[in-house]
Amino acid sequence: MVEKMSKIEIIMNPDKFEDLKEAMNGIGVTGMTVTNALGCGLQKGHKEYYRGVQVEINLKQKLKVEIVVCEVPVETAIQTALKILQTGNIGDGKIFVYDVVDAVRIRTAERGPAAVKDPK
Amino acid sequence: MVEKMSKIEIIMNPDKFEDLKEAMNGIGVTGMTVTNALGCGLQKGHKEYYRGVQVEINLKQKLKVEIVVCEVPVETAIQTALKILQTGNIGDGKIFVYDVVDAVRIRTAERGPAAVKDPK
Amino acid sequence: MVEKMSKIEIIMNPDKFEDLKEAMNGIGVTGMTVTNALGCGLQKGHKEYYRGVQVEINLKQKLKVEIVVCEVPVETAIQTALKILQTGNIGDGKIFVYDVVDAVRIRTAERGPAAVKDPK
Amino acid sequence: MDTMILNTMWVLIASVFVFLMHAGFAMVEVGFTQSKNAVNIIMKNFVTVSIGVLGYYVVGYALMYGTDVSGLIGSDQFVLMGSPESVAGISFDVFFFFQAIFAATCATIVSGAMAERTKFFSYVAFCVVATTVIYPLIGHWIWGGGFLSSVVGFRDFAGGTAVHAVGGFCALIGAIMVGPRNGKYKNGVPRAIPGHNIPLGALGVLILWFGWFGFNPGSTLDITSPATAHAAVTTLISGAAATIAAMILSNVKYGKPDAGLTLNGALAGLVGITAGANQISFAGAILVGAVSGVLMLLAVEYIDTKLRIDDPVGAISVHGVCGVFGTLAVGVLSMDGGLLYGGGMTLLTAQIIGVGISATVAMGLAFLTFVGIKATIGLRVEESEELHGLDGIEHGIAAYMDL
Amino acid sequence: MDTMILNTMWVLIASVFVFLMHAGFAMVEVGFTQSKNAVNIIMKNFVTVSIGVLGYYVVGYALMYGTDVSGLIGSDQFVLMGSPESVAGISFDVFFFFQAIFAATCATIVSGAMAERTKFFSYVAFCVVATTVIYPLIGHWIWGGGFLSSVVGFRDFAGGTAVHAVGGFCALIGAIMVGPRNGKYKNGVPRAIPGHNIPLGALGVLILWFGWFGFNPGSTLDITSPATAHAAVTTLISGAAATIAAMILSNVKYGKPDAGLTLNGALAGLVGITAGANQISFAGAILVGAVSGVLMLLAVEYIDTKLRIDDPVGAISVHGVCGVFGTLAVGVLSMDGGLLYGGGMTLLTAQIIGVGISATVAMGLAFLTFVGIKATIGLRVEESEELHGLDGIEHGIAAYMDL
Amino acid sequence: MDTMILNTMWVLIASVFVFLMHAGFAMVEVGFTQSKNAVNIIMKNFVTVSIGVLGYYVVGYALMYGTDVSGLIGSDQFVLMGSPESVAGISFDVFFFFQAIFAATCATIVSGAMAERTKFFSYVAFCVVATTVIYPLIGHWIWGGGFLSSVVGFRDFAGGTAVHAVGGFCALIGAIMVGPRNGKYKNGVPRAIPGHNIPLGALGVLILWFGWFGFNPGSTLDITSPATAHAAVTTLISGAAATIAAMILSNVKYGKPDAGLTLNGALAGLVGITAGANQISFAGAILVGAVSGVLMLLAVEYIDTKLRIDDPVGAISVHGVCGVFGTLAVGVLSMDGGLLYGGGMTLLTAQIIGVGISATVAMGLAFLTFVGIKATIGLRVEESEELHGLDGIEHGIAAYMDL
Ligand SMILES: Nc1ncnc2c1ncn2[C@@H]1O[C@H](COP(=O)(O)OP(=O)(O)O)[C@@H](O)[C@H]1O
Ligand SMILES: Nc1ncnc2c1ncn2[C@@H]1O[C@H](COP(=O)(O)OP(=O)(O)O)[C@@H](O)[C@H]1O
Ligand SMILES: Nc1ncnc2c1ncn2[C@@H]1O[C@H](COP(=O)(O)OP(=O)(O)O)[C@@H](O)[C@H]1O
Repeated sequence: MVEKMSKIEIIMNPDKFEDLKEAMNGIGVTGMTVTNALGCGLQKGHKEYYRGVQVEINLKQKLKVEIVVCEVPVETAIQTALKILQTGNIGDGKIFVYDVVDAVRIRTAERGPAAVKDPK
Repeated sequence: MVEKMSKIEIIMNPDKFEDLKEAMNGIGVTGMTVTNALGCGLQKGHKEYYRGVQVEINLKQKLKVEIVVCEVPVETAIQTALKILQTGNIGDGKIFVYDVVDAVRIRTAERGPAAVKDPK
Repeated sequence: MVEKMSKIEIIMNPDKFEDLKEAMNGIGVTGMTVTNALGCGLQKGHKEYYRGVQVEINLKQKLKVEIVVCEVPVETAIQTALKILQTGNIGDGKIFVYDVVDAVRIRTAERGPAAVKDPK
Repeated sequence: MDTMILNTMWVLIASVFVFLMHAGFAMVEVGFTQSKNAVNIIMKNFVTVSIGVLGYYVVGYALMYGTDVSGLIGSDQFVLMGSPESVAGISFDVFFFFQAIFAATCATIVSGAMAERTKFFSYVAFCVVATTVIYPLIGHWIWGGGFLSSVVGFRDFAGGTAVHAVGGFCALIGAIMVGPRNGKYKNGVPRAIPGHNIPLGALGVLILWFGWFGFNPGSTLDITSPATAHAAVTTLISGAAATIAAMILSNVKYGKPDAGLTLNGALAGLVGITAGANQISFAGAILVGAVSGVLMLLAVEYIDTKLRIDDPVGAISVHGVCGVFGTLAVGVLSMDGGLLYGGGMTLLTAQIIGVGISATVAMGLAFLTFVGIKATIGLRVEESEELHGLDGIEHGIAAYMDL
Repeated sequence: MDTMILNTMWVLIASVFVFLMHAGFAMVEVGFTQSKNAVNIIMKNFVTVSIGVLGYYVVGYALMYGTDVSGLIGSDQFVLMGSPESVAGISFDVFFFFQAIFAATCATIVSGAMAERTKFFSYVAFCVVATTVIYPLIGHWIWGGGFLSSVVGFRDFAGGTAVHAVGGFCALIGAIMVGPRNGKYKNGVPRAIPGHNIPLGALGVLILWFGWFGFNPGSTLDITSPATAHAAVTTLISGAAATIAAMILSNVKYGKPDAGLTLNGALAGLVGITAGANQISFAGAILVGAVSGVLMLLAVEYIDTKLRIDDPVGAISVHGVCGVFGTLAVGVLSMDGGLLYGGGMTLLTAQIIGVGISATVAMGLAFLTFVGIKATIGLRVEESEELHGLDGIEHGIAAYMDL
Repeated sequence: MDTMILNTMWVLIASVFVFLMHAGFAMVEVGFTQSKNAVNIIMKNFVTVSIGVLGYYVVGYALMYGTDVSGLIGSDQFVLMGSPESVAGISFDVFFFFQAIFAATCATIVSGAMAERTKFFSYVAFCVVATTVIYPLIGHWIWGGGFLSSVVGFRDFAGGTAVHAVGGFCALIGAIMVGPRNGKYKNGVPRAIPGHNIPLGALGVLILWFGWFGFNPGSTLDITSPATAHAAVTTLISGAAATIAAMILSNVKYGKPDAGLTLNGALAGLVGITAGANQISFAGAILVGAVSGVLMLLAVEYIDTKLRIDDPVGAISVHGVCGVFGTLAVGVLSMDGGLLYGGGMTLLTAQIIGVGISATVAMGLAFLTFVGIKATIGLRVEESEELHGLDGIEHGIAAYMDL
């Protein structure tokens, strides 16, 4: 396990997802896992009403996109995501990076970076 | 990146979420990301029937709340969550803590702890 | 915190979940958290039509199963998952392993490995 | 004879329309509550239809339409024994069909207000009482030849009081006695517990509106009467006016057109016109609708924040408040004897007395019933059950599964 | 003439009610299966309606209602050519309308039992055969002047056998031949594969119930007959009794009122009363309903755990078992010639023979059809397709998307 | 007199069927768009019904059916003042009821094509104009005694032009003026933005089909006419043929039976037959249906990829294109004067003129209206609002919540 693996977690607005996916494919990302999430961040303080009752902080629909990378440098991925997602408005989202200790491609039982690389 | 960042992942019952959110805001948490999840833990062994067929372990609806913190000490956040969520019953949930290697605020491209802190 | 804790994240096809759950219970896993996710991996390039418009990469429904272990060796869990999930087809999924810094059982406020072990 | 067949056919068809209202109620209640209780609500609705119909068959019909005893109660035709061939100019079977489907509606109203925290079998018990005693008794006074119609001169065309106000006031008692949902009030301040499926709720409202075209026009039991067509139009435009009124008011008060209140607005207008759909003019119907929409919205807020009674779907405001208002409006706006049409105070007074007695008795009987239930099988689920949702624990199944 | 117009109108309206049953079937089948196959099920339902109607127009009607040949089959009016102006006292067009909508129902029943693993075009092929041959042939024997009614004296008022038992037994053969869903049985022990949307399933059941008020009362084709109103009431109370029976029994057996079985209960009661809705008394209807609810529940368990036939929505139990039971019940409970009404064994014997022949022939024809399909285009999807859901691979789209 | 009651009853019931179409439209539009805009769409549908009915009551009816002025416009009976007791052989109230429910349909069509990016109150403003001016004006020319029917000899049985083509062409203008949704086109290449709930969309289509049995057969206003039953059958089989045609063509073109296009196919067939449901033969109806299904599919593709107009639910193709086609088909296939039936070019010419004028005027008026709206309150939401969904920002609530 010489090559370090990292997980890049992008919390983003759902609408830009198609663009992000394309861009990520463009830089050689081989896969990603996407989850629906609700986020609250600096958009807080926003007051809403539901049937006349104040609802204070509204959770916004977000996508959580998880990408485990090794070959693709983390920095490339972050810059690519920034290019697509940055609009300058509150709610643009966040990126978090984590270490990945090990990876397995279930189909072949390959381990470590090999599990994440494109086998072709 | 002198200040260490951590992710606190809280698996909890959906109903206490409003309280948790408030409490977390109270201690200065600036954001969180929430996902619907299904959990099975020690509640296992519970037998159910669906149209007359036994269904063994039932997955319970849970929320997964992820909070990345740096300024707010992890311990404060854990204690706050415990105060709100502990009822003493099975199914109260779990908290897991992970290291975060890097963070990016997409709106401003700020990195590291600055990305997580309140810019105001 | 002498015993190291790890999170095993399995991205898998929804249909095998019952089998996986059983197998994991068999090796002493005490809990797991499951989320619906959409994945794209090497299944990319698949072309679809929606109302006559090409839709390029299709996201496939996946389950994300997260299991935090300490007693159960990570390797045992991985091998168990492989045994159940490997079919040799593209889309079988991936397993990622992460370090866990701390864990809390909310019900009892137990910390670290004790929070993950079966209290019985 | 021909007219009888015609009317029988009309009421049969109208009844079928009304039947679909149970799908409407189910969808509204499911949509405006949390997903973890959706199966429970569905089950309550199925039980309501089934028990309502059977209870009404065995006992309810007899108490409501059996031979009158001192203007108070019907006394024969239990299990429909000895029933005539025809009633009110239509076949008896169809008359019973229409009435039986109506009966279940009253209890359904209560299920919405007590949703998400009431024990399943406790609701079942209430449902039995409601469809065998409460509704038939008051129904007898209003429609079965009892004292409210024969002595007081009270008028309730299609059930603004008999069904909606009675249901709404039972709901009030039920919601008070079962208490608010966990987490609904914090230091006396209400919190929103949003419904989980607005599109399904909206479908429910439109289905209810559809069914109301059987409920109101069908209540003439007479397709040859111009009142039937008149009732269809008033039902249409009162609902429309209330929808718009609630939408505008919610926009003014809360800055945005609120979906929940707009949808409730439609129902408010439909309830509001029910008591007088046959005798209020078109312009009057628009007025009744608009006021109903406004009243409902204010009532929802008042009940929620001032009275601190937790009514997840707004049943008390929609059915109770607008049912009463609509009944009183007959006294003012009836083209036949209303205050504004030169009828003086006679009709209005009768309406006040009638709705007052009905609501009071409904509340009293509901109170006794719930006290009895509380003392025996209990009314409310365990806190942990409420927290985790009633579906898993009361029915062992989640409404939405993907595993 | 006037009566003809009246009856034409009634049957037209009843047909429209019946049409909505297709929405009911679609929602029930979607609700009680997994989300990954929801689009596939929707498509099957649309195809069923469309092919059903067209196939019946071109061939089916002729075989069913064309001039009888030796009590076995109709022989003219293909593509409705040479059809009369009126049939059975109503306009021919409306008669065809009613019958065509009925025809599609039979095939729909099969789609539920074979859901989640059958190839789309294989089902389409079966659907063509079902609506052009199987249903019209047996339908001819029962309703088209064929030997079952004219010689045997078999009675099936609204299709307890002609539609439901035939559909249910075709479903039995289909479910056996396509085999259980992957993962349904493990070492012979069944696993639950829960439906993904109970509220939608419940909506479907209530819509079906609504439509049944066209299906049963409409089958008199005669609004002037008291049997029409009678059938409406028996349909109502049989469904109610079955709902309660299934709920109580599920509570006793499994400790909780099971939602899936309670909902199926309602359908069981409706199927049960279909064959005799016009001639079974109200008390009899309650009995038929209650027994149907119980039978259905036991059948679901027996088929699932003992016979190990995988029927995701319970179609075999609901339509097959209760269809047969209801048909036999006519022999016992018919107020006109039933065993309990002093009619002796004549009618019961006719019912046994009729339902026996119908079910046997339905199974035989379904078997031949499926054998043919299996040998040509195949019956079952690939394992990986089943695993990933039919929606993506057969239709290229997921039912629920949020991206 | 008897016939009048009969017809009044029939039209009343047909109107109620048509009313449920609003639930159908709501579900179709919700199902075929994204979940983040579902509340907005629901609200638009409620507003359309309500405003449609009220606007038609106050102004629309008068312009459409008031005393004709030079074949151009109606001129009295505003707020229904001075309206007669009966019209067209049925009670006036029921006539109005039927017409008012129709009126709202026209605007609803537009809401689908402009979904997911139009300001709520801008749509409300358009809806007011559509139901008080555009629809009544053109409706007057076609049905209210105006020049298209009286001078040109144009025929539109149930609204293939008056409702569907007019709605569809308003939708065309609206969709062009509001522009495509963000992300719909990238370098001129369209992207799929899939709907979020196919089962709900399918339910909507089946409910619409149900309602269409009021829309078309009800349009005779005469149950004693054989055309009523005829229209029911043509509506059934045209829808069926179009469903199958669209399914097969989508399978041929895209390799899989496409759910969205198959469902749209059903609607295309229903729209296609609307103009001539009473006078096109059964075989003709199948032809009209099949061609409608094909045309719709080609139009969806052409509008989406060539014209680059973004129509999320396919309203322009379904209602506009098939509305026009169906209207022209009357000129060819009408059994009473159509080209193929020896009527020569007279009727076809009238149809071409009528549909041409109607579509042109509809587009012109829609254009003026949208220009006015754009200049005042604006037409389109902010980009960020569109991105986050209209629900949160325009209504402060999400359609689906589980927190
Ligand atoms: N500290 C945090 N931990 C976890 N998720 C966060 C955190 N802060 C923000 N998020 C996620 O990122 C999303 C965008 O955050 P937001 O504060 O609105 O953006 P910005 O930082 O640009 O103002 C939030 O909706 C939430 O899902
Ligand atoms: N080892 C684990 N890994 C991941 N998630 C877990 C684990 N153990 C428990 N969980 C999550 O925590 C939830 C609560 O766990 P549970 O065992 O019921 O609580 P307790 O530990 O208080 O008995 C579970 O439903 C599951 O989602
Ligand atoms: N680099 C990655 N980061 C995150 N998730 C991934 C990654 N690669 C694959 N996945 C997830 O794993 C699933 C299966 O991947 P896939 O490439 O189809 O399998 P295989 O590697 O066997 O070909 C994907 O649908 C996706 O959810």
